[in-house]
Amino acid sequence: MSTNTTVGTGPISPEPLTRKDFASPTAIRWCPGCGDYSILSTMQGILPTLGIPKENFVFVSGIGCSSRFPYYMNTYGFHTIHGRAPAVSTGVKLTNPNLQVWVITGDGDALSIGGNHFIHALRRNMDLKIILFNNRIYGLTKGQYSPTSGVGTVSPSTPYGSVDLPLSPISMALGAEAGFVARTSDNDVKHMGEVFAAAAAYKGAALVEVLQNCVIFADKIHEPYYGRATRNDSLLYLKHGEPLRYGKELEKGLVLDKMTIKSKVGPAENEVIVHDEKDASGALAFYLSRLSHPEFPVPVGVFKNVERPSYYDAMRGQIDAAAAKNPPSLEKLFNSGSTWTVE
Amino acid sequence: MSTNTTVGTGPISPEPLTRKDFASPTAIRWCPGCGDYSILSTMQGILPTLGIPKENFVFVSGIGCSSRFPYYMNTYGFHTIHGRAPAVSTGVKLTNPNLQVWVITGDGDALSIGGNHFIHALRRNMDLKIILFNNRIYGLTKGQYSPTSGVGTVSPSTPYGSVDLPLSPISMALGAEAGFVARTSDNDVKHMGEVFAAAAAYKGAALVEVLQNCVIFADKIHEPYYGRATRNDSLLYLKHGEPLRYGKELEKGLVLDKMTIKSKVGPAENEVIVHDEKDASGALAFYLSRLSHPEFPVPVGVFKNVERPSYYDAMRGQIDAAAAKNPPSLEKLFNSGSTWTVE
Amino acid sequence: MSTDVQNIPIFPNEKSHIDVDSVTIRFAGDSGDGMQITGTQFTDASAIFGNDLATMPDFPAEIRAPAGTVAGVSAYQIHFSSQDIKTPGDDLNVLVAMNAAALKANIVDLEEGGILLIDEAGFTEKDIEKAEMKSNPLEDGSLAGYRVIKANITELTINAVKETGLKGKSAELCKNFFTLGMMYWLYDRPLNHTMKWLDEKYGARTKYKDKPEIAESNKRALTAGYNFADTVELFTSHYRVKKAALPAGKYRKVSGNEATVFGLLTASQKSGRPLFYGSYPITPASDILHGLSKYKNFGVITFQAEDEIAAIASAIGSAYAGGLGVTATSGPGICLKLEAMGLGVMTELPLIIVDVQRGGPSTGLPTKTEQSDLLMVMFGRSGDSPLPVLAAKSPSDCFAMAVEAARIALKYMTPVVLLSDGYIANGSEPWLIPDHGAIPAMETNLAVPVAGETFQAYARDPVSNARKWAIPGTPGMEHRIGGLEKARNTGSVAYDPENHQAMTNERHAKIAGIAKDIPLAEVMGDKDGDAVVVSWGGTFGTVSTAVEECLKAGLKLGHVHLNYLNPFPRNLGEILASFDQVIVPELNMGQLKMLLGGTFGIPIKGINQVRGKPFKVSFLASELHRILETQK
Amino acid sequence: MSTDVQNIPIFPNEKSHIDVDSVTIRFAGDSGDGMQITGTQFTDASAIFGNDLATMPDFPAEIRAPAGTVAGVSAYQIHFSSQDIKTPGDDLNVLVAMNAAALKANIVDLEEGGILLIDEAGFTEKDIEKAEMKSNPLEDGSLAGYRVIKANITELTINAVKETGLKGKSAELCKNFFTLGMMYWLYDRPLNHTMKWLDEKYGARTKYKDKPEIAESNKRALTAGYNFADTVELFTSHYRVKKAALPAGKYRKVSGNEATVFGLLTASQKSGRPLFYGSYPITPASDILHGLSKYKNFGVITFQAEDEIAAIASAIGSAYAGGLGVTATSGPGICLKLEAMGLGVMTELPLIIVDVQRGGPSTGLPTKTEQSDLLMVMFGRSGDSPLPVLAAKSPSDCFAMAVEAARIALKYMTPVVLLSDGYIANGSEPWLIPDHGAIPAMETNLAVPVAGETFQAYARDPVSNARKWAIPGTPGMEHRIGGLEKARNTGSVAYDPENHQAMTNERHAKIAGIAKDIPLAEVMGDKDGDAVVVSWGGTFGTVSTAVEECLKAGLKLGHVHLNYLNPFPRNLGEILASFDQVIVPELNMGQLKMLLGGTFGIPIKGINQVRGKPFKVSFLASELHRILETQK
Ligand SMILES: Cc1ncc(C[n+]2csc(CCOP(=O)(O)OP(=O)(O)O)c2C)c(N)n1
Ligand SMILES: Cc1ncc(C[n+]2csc(CCOP(=O)(O)OP(=O)(O)O)c2C)c(N)n1
Ligand code: SF4
Ligand code: SF4
Ligand SMILES: [Mg+2]
Ligand SMILES: [Mg+2]
Repeated sequence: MSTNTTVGTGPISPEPLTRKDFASPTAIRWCPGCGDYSILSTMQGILPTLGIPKENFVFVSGIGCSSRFPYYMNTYGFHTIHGRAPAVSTGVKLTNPNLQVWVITGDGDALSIGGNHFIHALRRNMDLKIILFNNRIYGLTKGQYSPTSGVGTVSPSTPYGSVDLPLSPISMALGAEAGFVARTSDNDVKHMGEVFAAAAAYKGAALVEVLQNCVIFADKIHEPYYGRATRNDSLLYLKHGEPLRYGKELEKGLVLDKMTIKSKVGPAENEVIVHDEKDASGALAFYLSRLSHPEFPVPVGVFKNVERPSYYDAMRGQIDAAAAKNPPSLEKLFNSGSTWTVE
Repeated sequence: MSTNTTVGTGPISPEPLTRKDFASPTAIRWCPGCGDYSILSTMQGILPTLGIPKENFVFVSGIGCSSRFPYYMNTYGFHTIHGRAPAVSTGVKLTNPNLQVWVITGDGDALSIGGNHFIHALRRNMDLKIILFNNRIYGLTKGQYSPTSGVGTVSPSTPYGSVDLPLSPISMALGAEAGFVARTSDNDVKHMGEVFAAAAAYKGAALVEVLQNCVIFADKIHEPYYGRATRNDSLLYLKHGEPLRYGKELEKGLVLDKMTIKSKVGPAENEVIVHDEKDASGALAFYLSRLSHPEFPVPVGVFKNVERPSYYDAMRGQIDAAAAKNPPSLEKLFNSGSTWTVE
Repeated sequence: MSTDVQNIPIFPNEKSHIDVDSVTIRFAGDSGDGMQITGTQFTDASAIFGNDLATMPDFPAEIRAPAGTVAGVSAYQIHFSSQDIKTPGDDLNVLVAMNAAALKANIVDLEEGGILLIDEAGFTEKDIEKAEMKSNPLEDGSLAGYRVIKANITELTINAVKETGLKGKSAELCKNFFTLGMMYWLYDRPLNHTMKWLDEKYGARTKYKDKPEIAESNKRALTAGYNFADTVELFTSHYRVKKAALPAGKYRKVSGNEATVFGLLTASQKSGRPLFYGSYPITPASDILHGLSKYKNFGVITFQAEDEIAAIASAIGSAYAGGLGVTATSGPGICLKLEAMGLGVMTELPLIIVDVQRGGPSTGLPTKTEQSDLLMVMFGRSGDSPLPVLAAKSPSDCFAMAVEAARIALKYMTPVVLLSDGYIANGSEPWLIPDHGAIPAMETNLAVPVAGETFQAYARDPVSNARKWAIPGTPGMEHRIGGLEKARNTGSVAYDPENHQAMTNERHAKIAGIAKDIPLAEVMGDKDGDAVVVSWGGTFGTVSTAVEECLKAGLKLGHVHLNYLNPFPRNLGEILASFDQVIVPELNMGQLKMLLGGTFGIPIKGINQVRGKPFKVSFLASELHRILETQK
Repeated sequence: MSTDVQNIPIFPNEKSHIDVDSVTIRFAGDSGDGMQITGTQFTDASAIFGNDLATMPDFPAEIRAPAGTVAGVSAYQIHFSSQDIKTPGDDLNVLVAMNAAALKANIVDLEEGGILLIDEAGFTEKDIEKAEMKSNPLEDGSLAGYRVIKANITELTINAVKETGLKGKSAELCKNFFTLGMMYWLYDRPLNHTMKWLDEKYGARTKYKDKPEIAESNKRALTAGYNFADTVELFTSHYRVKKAALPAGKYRKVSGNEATVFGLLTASQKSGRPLFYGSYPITPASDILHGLSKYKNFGVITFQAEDEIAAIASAIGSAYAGGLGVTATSGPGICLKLEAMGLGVMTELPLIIVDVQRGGPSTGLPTKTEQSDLLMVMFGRSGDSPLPVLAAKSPSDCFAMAVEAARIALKYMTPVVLLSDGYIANGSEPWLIPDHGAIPAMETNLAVPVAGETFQAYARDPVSNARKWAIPGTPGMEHRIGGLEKARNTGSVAYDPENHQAMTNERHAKIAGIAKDIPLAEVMGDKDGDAVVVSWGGTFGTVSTAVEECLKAGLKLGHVHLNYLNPFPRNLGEILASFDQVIVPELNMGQLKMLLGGTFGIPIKGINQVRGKPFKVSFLASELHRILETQK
């Protein structure tokens, strides 16, 4: 057998795919009004535009309400165990690079029990599209606080209010050397679609945090900044190479004062910091990930987008070189090292 | 029993402690020349200066050469299992806040198998002093590459060279909301002592990365930047409130160009960025953690040092308030809710 | 129990009270219909009235599965009686079905001729379709064998609460109380408890104070339901279930998870050790975390860890620092704790691991019950690493067993596993409130410095074989422990062959020795019968009830129930040897069977079921008959 | 084996060749003394010469424990023979001790009258002190019972290599080759193999090319040692161990871990499935990772994961994507893989989990061997989750068993556990190189789209009960799997009771059915003896040798060795029933005993040892005698 052991590469499907092709027969079991619905339909809308045969999409998830997602996509799907989706999908992708592997995870699944796999998948630049549904709560287990819940969150496990500082999935990912990091929200389908498309286009580990609403256990948790009413004043849409402006008439901007970022109304044009998603250090991206509402707007869009070799390509290079130099042979293998013959 | 259930608080020991008090009888089993020795002796030198009774020190470690450390300290010590030291020490500290708990870990122990506990201990601001021995290799298991090994590292598990990008323990910690983050090196005992003392003084989770040399499996790995010869030109000693200068005559400095940091020879005084370990966003600290040799100097010293309530204090507050309001009573407990009597 | 239904005449000629021993009712509706509240209210009323009872909720696996679908059905079963009962009942005497899906999912359990109360409003074409039924059961005659009582409860409710101003959806929401009222009439229960409860929950002194209509409308619905049943010719008669002759004293209702919480708090108070609870949420164990988090006034440290590994690791850390370290989870979480449990065994620290078992393997059936983690907790660690394993036999027994687990952990310096399961964890029963003063204080092995003596971390108590517990912060006892093999007495690291054998033997001897300190096994039923039935854990109620029935029916059966799985009671081998046959019914594929067979080297007959539910008494009884007949 | 030493006359009157059947030598010195190389060289020379042999290295737990201490002693034992042998030998005929600590740690194993070769340079006062000995054994007469041969090997070596320019420490480093030379003389081995090896390792075409003195000086040391032994009156005679009558063919030496690597590569080639190896380093399994990483030319994907959970999770992902997913670790790592193994059971994916067992519990004795993970891999998962368990019986058998594990995993769509242990993993023996062409291709269950048919992920093969393997990327077979209970055939999520029972039964039936497809157990020795000895895994060599000795000594014993622990060979029950007594020797506290007792309901006698070492044949033999006598 050849060493280029990629399996089951399907032909490009003849006629173009549509959203319908991705709707699975399974009855959806999220609560009415759950933010997960819009994420699902956005995904079903984007996939047909990627020019990838349907059989080459794989959705891998952990455990949680969000992780039920693969059941609702009519693609290959694997609902694994809690927190391990990035690790499982690593094996999927390394074994069959022709697949586009999407990891669906929640704030608990990715950042609590799954934190270690999350950071290592990003660090290795595994070619995975990780969509983190951040509802800042444990939905499936009925509402305990999560690593992204704010201090003081009252939940079944914290009746007196939580005391630990939340993680920012974005800061975390940047600290873990992620090459593509973005944020979007469940109530802005258009923006979500653009971000998903950008993640799909990235060669390597792409993290997308989706601000998602859990109507049952953390309803309106993101409302203060992403509510339709206030959105323009409290979200900052990141655009590469463009000034970091926000507000209804983009009248506000982020400006630099020594090493600190300030928000300023009516800044001079050249005063406003220009977004640079290509900054390899990720320092600006990290800085932006620290801005917190209400003092600052909440940045959404692509924080960082820096090319580097994906783990698979680097590994494949070694395999192919080795195979070319020394084709696989059990005969040679068994007889390697010192041997002797008994008559 | 009272609800203020802290246990085994020892009296302040009468006469002042000395280094000898902390030397354990156990024969030390590190390789001759291992960087761990100087860390051990620095620790034994610092503890007596902290004014804490010997019995209130606890050293908790995972598994690895570095994790043998507790056996060599004549204090309470717990050599736990691989990667779990931050979690074990969390229980130690929350149960007995009078203890000063030091976590001893390696780059594999803390960042590979233990990554998840590492980030959550930092995020929660558990009152732990985490000393990460970074030799950029798995020592105890005979030299496999670690999450801090550079790309291309040839090791028993990567004969063709490793392909994954290393983590920076400092960036990782900052991404995980750490409140105190510092770096020092095994060949600069004085600096190491100062940093350990600063970590000990911090109320909350303090991370110290020690650049440590493994003479057997990664000898001289840090030499290019921390070698005595070149050190002045390649290390940048961080000092709060002071300009970020380095070089033999401090002739070089870090200056800002738009949002990017440049290294400049002979910069103007006010041009040089001033270090601010109190910056709560940690943005400057993160930026500094991205500087890589040889293009930049390697910063050592305290990156970030920001006060915030420790997990224990916040939790204790809730417990004490609850107990004051409603003293513990099994009687009341059993009879809570609706009851009825059968004659 | 099905036997009682004989007492219910199918068509009595005039409305009257009819006395029955026991009744089993199941309230079933959509997750949104409040069936859990309805069931709980009926339970409390019956408890206060003085019946013995047992309950069993049945939640859907999803938070809010689509309304009207079978996946969304939530049910609550109560068995109440004038006799002493141990199970929530097999067949239902009454099924309340608020919609078509609820009917579809539950009708199988309704006894022949049983009462079926139906809200017609839940049987529209849309409901039938959502329930994936071919035809409308109210019309297709499929319900012929039951006493069907139909009413448009939703509409009746809306009318009943009109005057409070409540209308539409929010008015409809009161329909569960209307239904409850009807049931109260049918079984002759007073309304006052529920009235009081409504005031406490929604009344003037609650966060609903500016919504008085909520309490008011629910109360009206309740009364309206009661009166409706009384006036309309729906039921031909109503029933009376007399008080049960329970031991005198003060009672409350407890679920298994509540009882576990109480037990742990008690252990902390009685041992003077601070309770540290490190846990990661998981069904069906989360309620222990929720419960303990409320009792910060007891100084409990509840720590929601990042995962199960950190949860147990933190509990071990607490135990090392002098706390009563506890962690709880369910099967998948236990898998993740096994390595750290091994560390607990090696370091010989007092620790409690509670496993609220659920259906497996893997994620399996999260909301369903099973007993299939026994061998995992016994053997699921690297190396030979023995630890005590206890199992609670009923909701209230979780209290006693939690206290016992702590006693053993602290006295013998060892991790202890306490097995519960989804059935007893969520089920509830009356609990005779113990006199807290009568609960003995607990021994610990706290070390006290002896001048001039160097502390030996692994020197053992001559009787218990426990090592001493020297807590950080105690001057003069500084020492190091860890996961590498320990040298005898000193506890320093040792790799030599003799020492490893010796320490392995010591670890085994210590755990085996606990047998001297636990109750002997006792044989219930026929001590010299043809066979002995050996049960363990949460199946106690169903198995003992089944054995009693079989004895009545003339079978010669002994019954031994095990709360202690490791070590076994020291007389168990003897007992088993004294019977020709050993029969082990369990909710798994034969785990205690493996353990008994391997321990005593005897053949064993298993009765095994993994259906995510408790045994049915009738099933067990018939199996026992079958087995004993085939012997003849 | 000790029996052979009789052939060695204590003081023959003139130097001559004496023929002996078997000899056991242990080279012991400081970690820095190169004892592993010395041993390996002697082994290769003996292998090439044509002896049968078995070896056993013994590493210190630390990387570099302080030089001269007992903790720092590294040893390598070789048993070579003109007969067919299966063990590295019990008592030593020769012990080479390069320093005091090496003597202290190993002298217990030297037979009475055995040869003790000593480097006097390693017995300075400082060495005696570092070894924590009270007096100098060379002077205190404690070595009276042995044939002590002293020489200042270090000094001799320094002189021998002087001319190469090498001096001081680096000259000293050649002393192991000087010693090897002496041993070559004593056992009449040619030097040429080692000469060649030195050239290959340090010669002109290596990275040492500009350090010719290295190769040169080691060669000189080797020759010097040989000549020294020949000329000086050190040894009174030398010995000859004739070629063994091994089956004809081409041989090589393999260790268990090497053989596992070869087996996995073979399985990948024979199944046409890419080999994915996800692993996290751990002693003594790491060498499998190191080995496979070298064979990227076979398209092997080796992935050093962040932890054991990610390691197995990635292997499961690979299996899902059509790879041959493999992971390996030791006990502590298995603990962490158990949850994911459960996922593998539920999703029925082909997967191999190798457990190279070491001493436990917890971190235990990382570099020592044990068989104490059997029950963990059998039962250490939540719920009832059966999977096949195989165990290799010797270093070379790891090849056959790795291939077999893959065959079963792929044919039956199931995770398979392969048990190895530190002893066979690091030990080595001659391996008759198989004809790779003769190894059959492997069946897989790859699904092919059938037009118009909707794919049923859990439809089963009527014979094997395996489900189909539909690999992502295959058009028309898109489907979802996961850890929740699966519906029969369709594989969608299902919570209903009947389905859970049915699927649990199907999972059990599938694994149990594999019994039809594995070899029957065979009884070696006395088929109608008084007792049968049942062994498993790495103890095969010692147990069968012991049984053979007992048979010679007149005991009536049968012997069954198990490579398959789950399912058991289908005739096993029958065989056990045909003997009055079943004796199970194992390196744990009674795990197979538990499994056999629980499975067959019969009493079993255990011979148990946990000393971090293999059994001694002599110990087993005497135990067997004791047990059979007490029977009479
Ligand atoms: C090993 C294990 N531990 C715990 C659980 C229980 N559990 C399932 S999902 C979940 C958290 C889900 O939260 P999140 O990831 O935020 O997903 P969401 O439901 O909010 O979408 C937990 C604790 C589990 N299934 N497995
Ligand atoms: C569960 C588990 N997995 C793996 C190991 C093997 N192991 C011990 S230490 C170690 C890595 C040590 O590297 P590091 O943390 O960098 O410490 P160092 O030895 O370099 O100081 C590994 C993989 C183990 N002991 N336990
Ligand atoms: S519980 Fe929250 S997250 Fe889960 S389905 Fe319901 S709304 Fe969505
Ligand atoms: S292997 Fe490296 S890290 Fe370990 S003790 Fe030796 S030198 Fe130190
Ligand atoms: Mg969530
Ligand atoms: Mg390291």
